Amino acid sequence: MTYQASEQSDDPALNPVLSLDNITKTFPGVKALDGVELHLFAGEVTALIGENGAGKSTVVKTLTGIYQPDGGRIVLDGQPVHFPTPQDAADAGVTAIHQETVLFEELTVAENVYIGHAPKNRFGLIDTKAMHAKTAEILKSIGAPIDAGVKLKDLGIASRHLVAIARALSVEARVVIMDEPTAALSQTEIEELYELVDTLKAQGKAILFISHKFDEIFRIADRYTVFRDGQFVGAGNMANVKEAELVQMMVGRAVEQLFPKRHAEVGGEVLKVVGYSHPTEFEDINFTLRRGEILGFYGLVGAGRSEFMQSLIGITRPSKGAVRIDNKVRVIRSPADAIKAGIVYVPEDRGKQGAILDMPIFQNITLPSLHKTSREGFIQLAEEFALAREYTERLDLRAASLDTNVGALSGGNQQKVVIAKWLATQPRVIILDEPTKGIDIGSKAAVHDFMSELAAQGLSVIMVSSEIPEILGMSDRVIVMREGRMVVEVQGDELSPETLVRHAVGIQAKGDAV
Amino acid sequence: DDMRIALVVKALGIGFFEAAAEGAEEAAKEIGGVEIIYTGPTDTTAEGQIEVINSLIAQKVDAIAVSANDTDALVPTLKKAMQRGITVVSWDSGVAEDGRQAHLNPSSNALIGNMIIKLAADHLPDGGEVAVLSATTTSTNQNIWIEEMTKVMGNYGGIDVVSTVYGDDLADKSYREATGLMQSHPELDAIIAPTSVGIVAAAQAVADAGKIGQVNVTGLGLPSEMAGAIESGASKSFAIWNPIDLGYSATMLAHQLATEAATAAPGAEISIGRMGTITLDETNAAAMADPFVYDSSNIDDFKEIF
Amino acid sequence: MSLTENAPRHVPDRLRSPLQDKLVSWESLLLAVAIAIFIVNSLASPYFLNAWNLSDATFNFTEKAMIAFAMALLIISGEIDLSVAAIIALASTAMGVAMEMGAGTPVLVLVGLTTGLLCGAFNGALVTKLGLPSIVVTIGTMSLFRGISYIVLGDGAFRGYPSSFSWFGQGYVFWVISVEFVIFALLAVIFGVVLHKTNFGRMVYATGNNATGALFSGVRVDRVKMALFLLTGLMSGLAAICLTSRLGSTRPSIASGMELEVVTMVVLGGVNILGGSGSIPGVVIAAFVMGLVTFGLGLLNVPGIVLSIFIGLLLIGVIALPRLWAMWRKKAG
Amino acid sequence: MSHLKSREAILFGAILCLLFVVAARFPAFVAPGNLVAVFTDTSPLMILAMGQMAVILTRCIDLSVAANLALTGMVCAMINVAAPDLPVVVILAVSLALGAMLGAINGILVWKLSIPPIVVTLGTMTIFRGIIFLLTDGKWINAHEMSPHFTGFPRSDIFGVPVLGWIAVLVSVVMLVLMARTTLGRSIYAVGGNPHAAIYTGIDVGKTQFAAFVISGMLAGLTGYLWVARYSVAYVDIAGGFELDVVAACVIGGVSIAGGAGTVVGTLLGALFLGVVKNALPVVDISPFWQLAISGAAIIIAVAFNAQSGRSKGRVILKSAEHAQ
Ligand SMILES: Nc1ncnc2c1ncn2[C@@H]1O[C@H](COP(=O)(O)OP(=O)(O)OP(=O)(O)O)[C@@H](O)[C@H]1O
Ligand SMILES: Nc1ncnc2c1ncn2[C@@H]1O[C@H](COP(=O)(O)OP(=O)(O)OP(=O)(O)O)[C@@H](O)[C@H]1O
Ligand SMILES: [Mg+2]
Ligand SMILES: [Mg+2]
Repeated sequence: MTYQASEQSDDPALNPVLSLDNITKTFPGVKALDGVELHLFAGEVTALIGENGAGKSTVVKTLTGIYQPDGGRIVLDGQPVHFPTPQDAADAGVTAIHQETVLFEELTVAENVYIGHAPKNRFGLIDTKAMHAKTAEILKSIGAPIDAGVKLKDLGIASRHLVAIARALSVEARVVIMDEPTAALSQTEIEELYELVDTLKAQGKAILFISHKFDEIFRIADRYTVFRDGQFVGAGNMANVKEAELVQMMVGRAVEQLFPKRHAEVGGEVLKVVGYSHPTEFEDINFTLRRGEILGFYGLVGAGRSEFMQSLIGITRPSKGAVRIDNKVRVIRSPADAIKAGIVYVPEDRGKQGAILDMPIFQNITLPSLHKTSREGFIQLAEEFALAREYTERLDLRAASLDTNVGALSGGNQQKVVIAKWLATQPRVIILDEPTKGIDIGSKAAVHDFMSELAAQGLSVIMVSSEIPEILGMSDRVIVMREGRMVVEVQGDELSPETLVRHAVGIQAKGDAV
Repeated sequence: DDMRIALVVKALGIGFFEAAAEGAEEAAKEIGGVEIIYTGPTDTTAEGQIEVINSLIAQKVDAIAVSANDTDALVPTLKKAMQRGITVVSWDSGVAEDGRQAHLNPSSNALIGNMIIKLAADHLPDGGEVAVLSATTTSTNQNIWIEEMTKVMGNYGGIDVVSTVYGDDLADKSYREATGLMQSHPELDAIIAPTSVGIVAAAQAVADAGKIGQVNVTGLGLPSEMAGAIESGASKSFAIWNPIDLGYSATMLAHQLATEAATAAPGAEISIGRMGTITLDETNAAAMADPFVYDSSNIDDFKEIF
Repeated sequence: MSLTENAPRHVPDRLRSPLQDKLVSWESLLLAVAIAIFIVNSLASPYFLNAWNLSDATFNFTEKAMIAFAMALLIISGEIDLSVAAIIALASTAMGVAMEMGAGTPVLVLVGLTTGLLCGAFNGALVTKLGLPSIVVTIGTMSLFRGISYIVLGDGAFRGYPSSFSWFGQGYVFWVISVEFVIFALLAVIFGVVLHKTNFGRMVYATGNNATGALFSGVRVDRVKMALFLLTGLMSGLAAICLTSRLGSTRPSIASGMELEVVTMVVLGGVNILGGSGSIPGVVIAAFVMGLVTFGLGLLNVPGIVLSIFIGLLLIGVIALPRLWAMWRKKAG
Repeated sequence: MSHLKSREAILFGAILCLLFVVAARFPAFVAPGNLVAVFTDTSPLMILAMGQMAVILTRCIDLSVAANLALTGMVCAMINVAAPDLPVVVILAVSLALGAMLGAINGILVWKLSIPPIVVTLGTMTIFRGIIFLLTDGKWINAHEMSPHFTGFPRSDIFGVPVLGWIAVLVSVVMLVLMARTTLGRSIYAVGGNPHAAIYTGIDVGKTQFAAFVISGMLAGLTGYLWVARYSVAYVDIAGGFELDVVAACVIGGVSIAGGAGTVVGTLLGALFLGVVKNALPVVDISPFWQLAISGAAIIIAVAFNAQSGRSKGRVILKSAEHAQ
C-alpha cells in the first residue's frame, strides 16, 4: 500500500516529477512536519489527506518557497532543489492556489495574475498591454468571463477565486498545488474546477490536491498520501482504498458515527421571525424555531444566510420585520441586545469575528458574560477562571493552559473556545454558521455530538451549513435560501440531497414551486 | 565659588541672541568670578522656557536674565525663583512687572516704533503703502513696537499701513506672507519687518518677485544677515541696537542686583560698566540707546561683528 | 483527535505565576531604566537629590501624564488623538473667555472640563459615526481647535485669573507635594484600576485586539471608543486647567507640540501603538523616566533639543534592544 | 473603477472652485504668473507628499520627513559654506544620497526590527533635529554665507517657471512611472493592500517598506536642499511641523491611511489644494488668525468626503435590489 520512495524506475512515467524526502519543519513548540515524504507524478492527481494541523498547508508552503524546511530534500526531476523565495519556486514551475486568498483589492485582475512576474518592455517597465492580453487568454482558457482591466475589489467572491486560479496558471507550471480549492466555491463552480483539473492532467501536469471532502477526493484523485500529526502515515492508489480505511489512517482509529442521532423532545415555540427584510441582502424571511430543535439553513455560498443571521443578532439593521422570543417582541440593535435576549451567534469567520486571537482563552470565554463574572463592574479573576473551566471542560478543549492565547490553538480547538464562549452566556437560541468549516473529521464529530447534546438539553439550534451530509444528518427541519430569499422549508421524508440542491440552485423540476 | 548668572533667551541658535551671549561673556570676564549659563528652549515657547528656568532654580543660580517668549506665562515660575532668593531681570523682551526685579529695554519702545516707520518713510517722500510683517502674534516687543508705531503715524502724512501679517519667526512662513502682501497690494512700497527673521525672508521674497526697487524692505535686522539684501538693494536701510551691548548690559544689571550693589527701585541709577548708567522708571524698566541705522555706507564695517 | 466520550483532560489555569510574568515584563525593564537614570542623575549633579527640586521636576510630566493615561486607553483600543494639545489651547481660551465674563474658579474649572469633553465628543463622533480614521481626523481637529483659539484671541492674551485658580498649577497639598502631583497620582490609580480591574478595561483590550470580534461578542465597540475620546478630551481639559493655572495666562500657542510628547510617553510606557496591549504602570514609569531625563539633563544645562535626542533614542532603543538581543541569541544559540 | 477617478475629478473641481472664489475677490490671483508662483510655492509640499504617499501605501507613516529635510538642508548649507564653489550637481547628489540614507535608517528599523513605523519616525524625527543642533550648536546659516549659485538654482527660470517647479514636475513624472509601471511600484500597492498575500506572491513586505522609506527620505533630502536654497536660510527648526501638512496633503488626495489605495495624481491634487488655500488666505485678506482653523476644517471635510465616496457599496444579494440601484 505504501509507495517505496527510494526505488527509481526505468519507466519515466513511474518516476515522480517532484518528491519530498524526509522533510522536517519545526515551529516554536510544534513539529509541523516530521520527516515526511510525498511524491507527485506527471498527469496524475495526488490527494493529500490529514486532520487539521496535520501539516498539509505547511508542505504547500515549503514547496512554494514560503517556508524553508529545517531538514530533508526537495527533489525535482531527480535533482535536489532549493526554493529560497516563492519566486524561485515559480521559476522552477511549482505553483499553488493557497488555502488563504492571496489577492489584492486595489490592483486590477491582470496585475493580480501577474504580480511578481509581469512581462517587461525593453526599458524594464511593466508591459501593461502584453500583461492584459495574456491574462485575457488565461481567463478565457478557464472559461471565466472576467475583464482583465477591472479592479479586484469590483469582483464577487467566486470571480476572485477564478482569478486566483488564473494566477496559478500564469506560471509555466509543471506542478500545480491546490490547497482546499473548493472550500469557497458553489456546486457549479466546483464542477468547473473538476473539469479544469482534468484539463491540467491531460496536459501532463503533476497535481497536488488537498481537501477534507472525501467525495471529491474519490472523484478526482489518482493517488493519496496521508499525514497525521506532521508524520507520513501512508500512500497509495485511490483505486485500492476505501473511505473507511483512509479515515482510519487519518485519525488513527475508526470513526463510526459522524452524525449522532439524538432523542430530543421538540417543545414549544422559542423564536419567531416575521417578514425580516434588508434593502440589499435578504427579503421576507419567516420561520418559527422550537425548543430542542435543530433548524438547518442550506444554500449555496453567497445565498445571504450569514447576512440574515448577522442581522438577527443586530450587526446590521433590518429594514422590515420583527422577532419574537418566548412570545415577547424584542428589538435587537446590537449583539449585546441579542445576548440579553438569549440569541447567540457562532460566526463562520473564526479569526475575525469569532475569537480574539491575541487574548487568552479565559478572557475570550468571559467576554460576552462579563456581568456574570464581575461585581459592580469589577473583574473577579477566580470567577472568570471558574466559568472558563466549566465550559472548556464540557467541550474537552485541548490547550496548554487557560491563559494561553486563542491564536496559539489549532483550528478545531479555536472553534471549541468560540462555542464555549457562547454557551457560557446560557442562551435560548444558538446560531452556528458553518460550525465545522475547515475542521477535521474528528473535531467535526465532537462538534456534532455536542450540538445534539445541546438540543437534548432544550436549547434551540440554528445551523447554517453548505455541506449536505451535515445538514441532512443533523437537522430536524431545513430552510433553503437562494439569492437572499427563503425558497422552501423541508422536513421529514422530503429531506433528500436532491430536493435541497434543486431548490438551492433554482432548478424547477417535478412542478415544485420555487 | 563663582557667581552664576543665567542668560535665558527666546530660543537657542538665533544670531541676535548668540551675539548677546558674547556680550554677556565679555561682562563676565570684566567682572571676574562670574560664570555665564547661556541657555533657552529650542523653539520659541513659554513652556520650554519654564522648563529651562525650573532647572536653573534647582541649580540655585544667583541670577536669571531672561528674554521672554510670553509676558505673563513666565511670571509664576520667575516669582518662585525670586522667592528662592534668585535675582531676576528681563531684557529685550520683558515679563510683567511682578515676574522680575528690573527690565532692560534695548531702546525705548517709543523710539523703536518711530524708527521703523521713519526708515520706511525716508525713502517715500511722496507717501505710499506700507505693510508690517511681524514675528508671532504673541511676541511681546513686536506688539509693543507696532503699537508705538501706530501712535506716531500721524507725523508721516501720506504713509498708509495697509496690512499687518505674522511670519511666526519662521523663514518659510514669513517668505510666504511677504509674497502674499505683494500680491494683495500691488502698489505696495515698503515692508516693515521688526524682526530679524522676518526681514531677511521679506528681502528674499522681494528679490524673488523681481520687485527690487519697487518694494523696500526695512525694519530690524542683523547686519550679518542683511548684508546681502543691502547689496542687492532689496533693503535700503534697517536698524538694530547692538545685541552685544545688550547682553553685556543685562549681565551687568543682573550682577549689580544680585550682589546688592544696587537695588531695583523706581528712579534708581545703576551703573552698567562700559555702557554707563541706566535709570529705572516707575515700572523698574530702563532703556538703552537708540537703535543704530545700517545702510550701504556702513554695512561692511559691521557684517563681520554681529 | 478527541471525541467527547473521552474523559476531559485537565487544563491548568496558568502556566506561569502572575509574579513571574511581571518580572520579565516591559514594566520591570523600564523601572530598571528609571532607577539607573535616578542614580546617574544623583551622581552627575549635586542639586538633584533635593526635595524641592524633585518636586519641581514633577511639573515636567504631570500635565502630560494626565493626558497620557487617557491616551493609553485610547491607543490600546486602536485609536489615537493627536488633537490633545489643541484641546488644551481651546479649553484654556474658553476659560479665559469665562474669566473675562466674571466667572469664579469653580465655573472656570467647569468650563475647562466641559470644553475638553465637547472636543472629545467631536473627535469621537467623527471617528465612530462617520467611521473616519482617528489619526487623520485628529490631525484635522488639531488645526481646527487651535485655530478657533486663534480666532478668539488673536494676538491677545487672557491674564488675571482669580488667585484661587492658581491653586491647581501652583499649589501644594502637603509640604513639597504639589496639587498637580496629587492629581497625577490619583489618576494613575484610577486609570490603573479602570483598565486592569474592570469590565470596561477588558472591553478596551478586546476592542483594540479585534474590533470586529469584540462587536460580535457583544461589546458596544462604538460606545467604548466614544467613551475613550470623551475621556481623553476630559483629561485634556483637566490638563488645560492645571497648565493655565500654572502659567497664569492663556495664549493660543499654549502647549504647542505637546501631543507628540504625550504619545511618546504612552509608547515608551509599553503601549502597543497598533492597539491591544499596554499597561498603566508602564505609562506611570515612562512619565517618571521622561521627567527624570529632562530634569537631570536640564540640571547639566544640556539644551532641550539634545535632550530630545535622548528621548528619541530611548523610544527606539527600548523596543529595539530586546529584539536585537533576541536576534543575537538566536544566531549564537 | 469609476469612483476613484471621479474622486480626483472632484478634487480638481474643488481646486478650480477655490480659484474661482479667490479670483472673484482678487482677480490678480489667477493671473498666469501668480499661478506659477503658487505652483512653485507648493512644489516642496508636492515632492514630499509623493514620498509620503509611497510610505503610507505600504501601511507605514513617515513623521520624520520634515526633520530629514532640515538635516539634509543644513548639511548642504554647511557644505556650501565650506566649499562655496562646489557645483550644484554635487549638492543635489549629496542631498539625494543623505536623504536616502536617513530614510534607510527608518526603513531598516521597520524592516529588520519590525518596530511600528510611527514609533520609529517619531523617534528619528527628534533625533534628526537634535543632530542638526549638535552639528551647528544651534547656529543659523544665513543668505550672505551661501554662494549665489547655491541659492540661485531653485529660482532660476526656465520657460517662465522656476527650476523648483520643474523639479516637482520631474519628480511627479518619475513617481507616476515608478508607481504604475515598475515591479516596485506595484509591490508597494500589494504590500499595503494585503501584506499577508504579498508574502505568498513572493514580495518581501519589509524590503518593500524599506524601499518606500528610502524613496520618501530621498525626496525629503532633495527638498531639504531646495528649501534651504529657496529661503536662503538654514537652522534647526526649518519646516517644523511640516510633516503634518505632508500627511494631510496625502489624505486629502485620497491616499488611504490603511494602505494600498491612493494615486500619484490624487496626492498631487491634495498638495495643490492645500497650497492654494495657504496662498489664497493671505491674499484675500482673511485675518491671519482664521487660517489655521480653515485649513483644519478643510482637512476634516476632505477626509469625510473621501471616506464617503470611497466606501464600498457592499455586495448586493437580492436581484430586485440590484435593479433598483
Ligand atoms: N507560522 C506558523 N507558526 C507556528 N506554527 C505554525 C505555523 N504554521 C503552521 N503551524 C502549525 O503547524 C501545524 C501544521 O499546520 P498546517 O497549516 O500545515 O495544517 P493543515 O494540515 O494545513 O491543517 P488545515 O486542514 O486546518 O488547513 C499546526 O499545528 C499549526 O498550528
Ligand atoms: N462579493 C463579495 N465580496 C467580499 N466578500 C464576499 C463576497 N461574496 C461573498 N463574500 C464572503 O464570502 C462568504 C460567504 O458569503 P455569504 O456569507 O454571503 O454566504 P452565505 O449564504 O451566508 O453562505 P455561507 O454562510 O455558507 O458562507 C462570507 O464571508 C462573505 O463575506
Ligand atoms: Mg491548511
Ligand atoms: Mg456566510
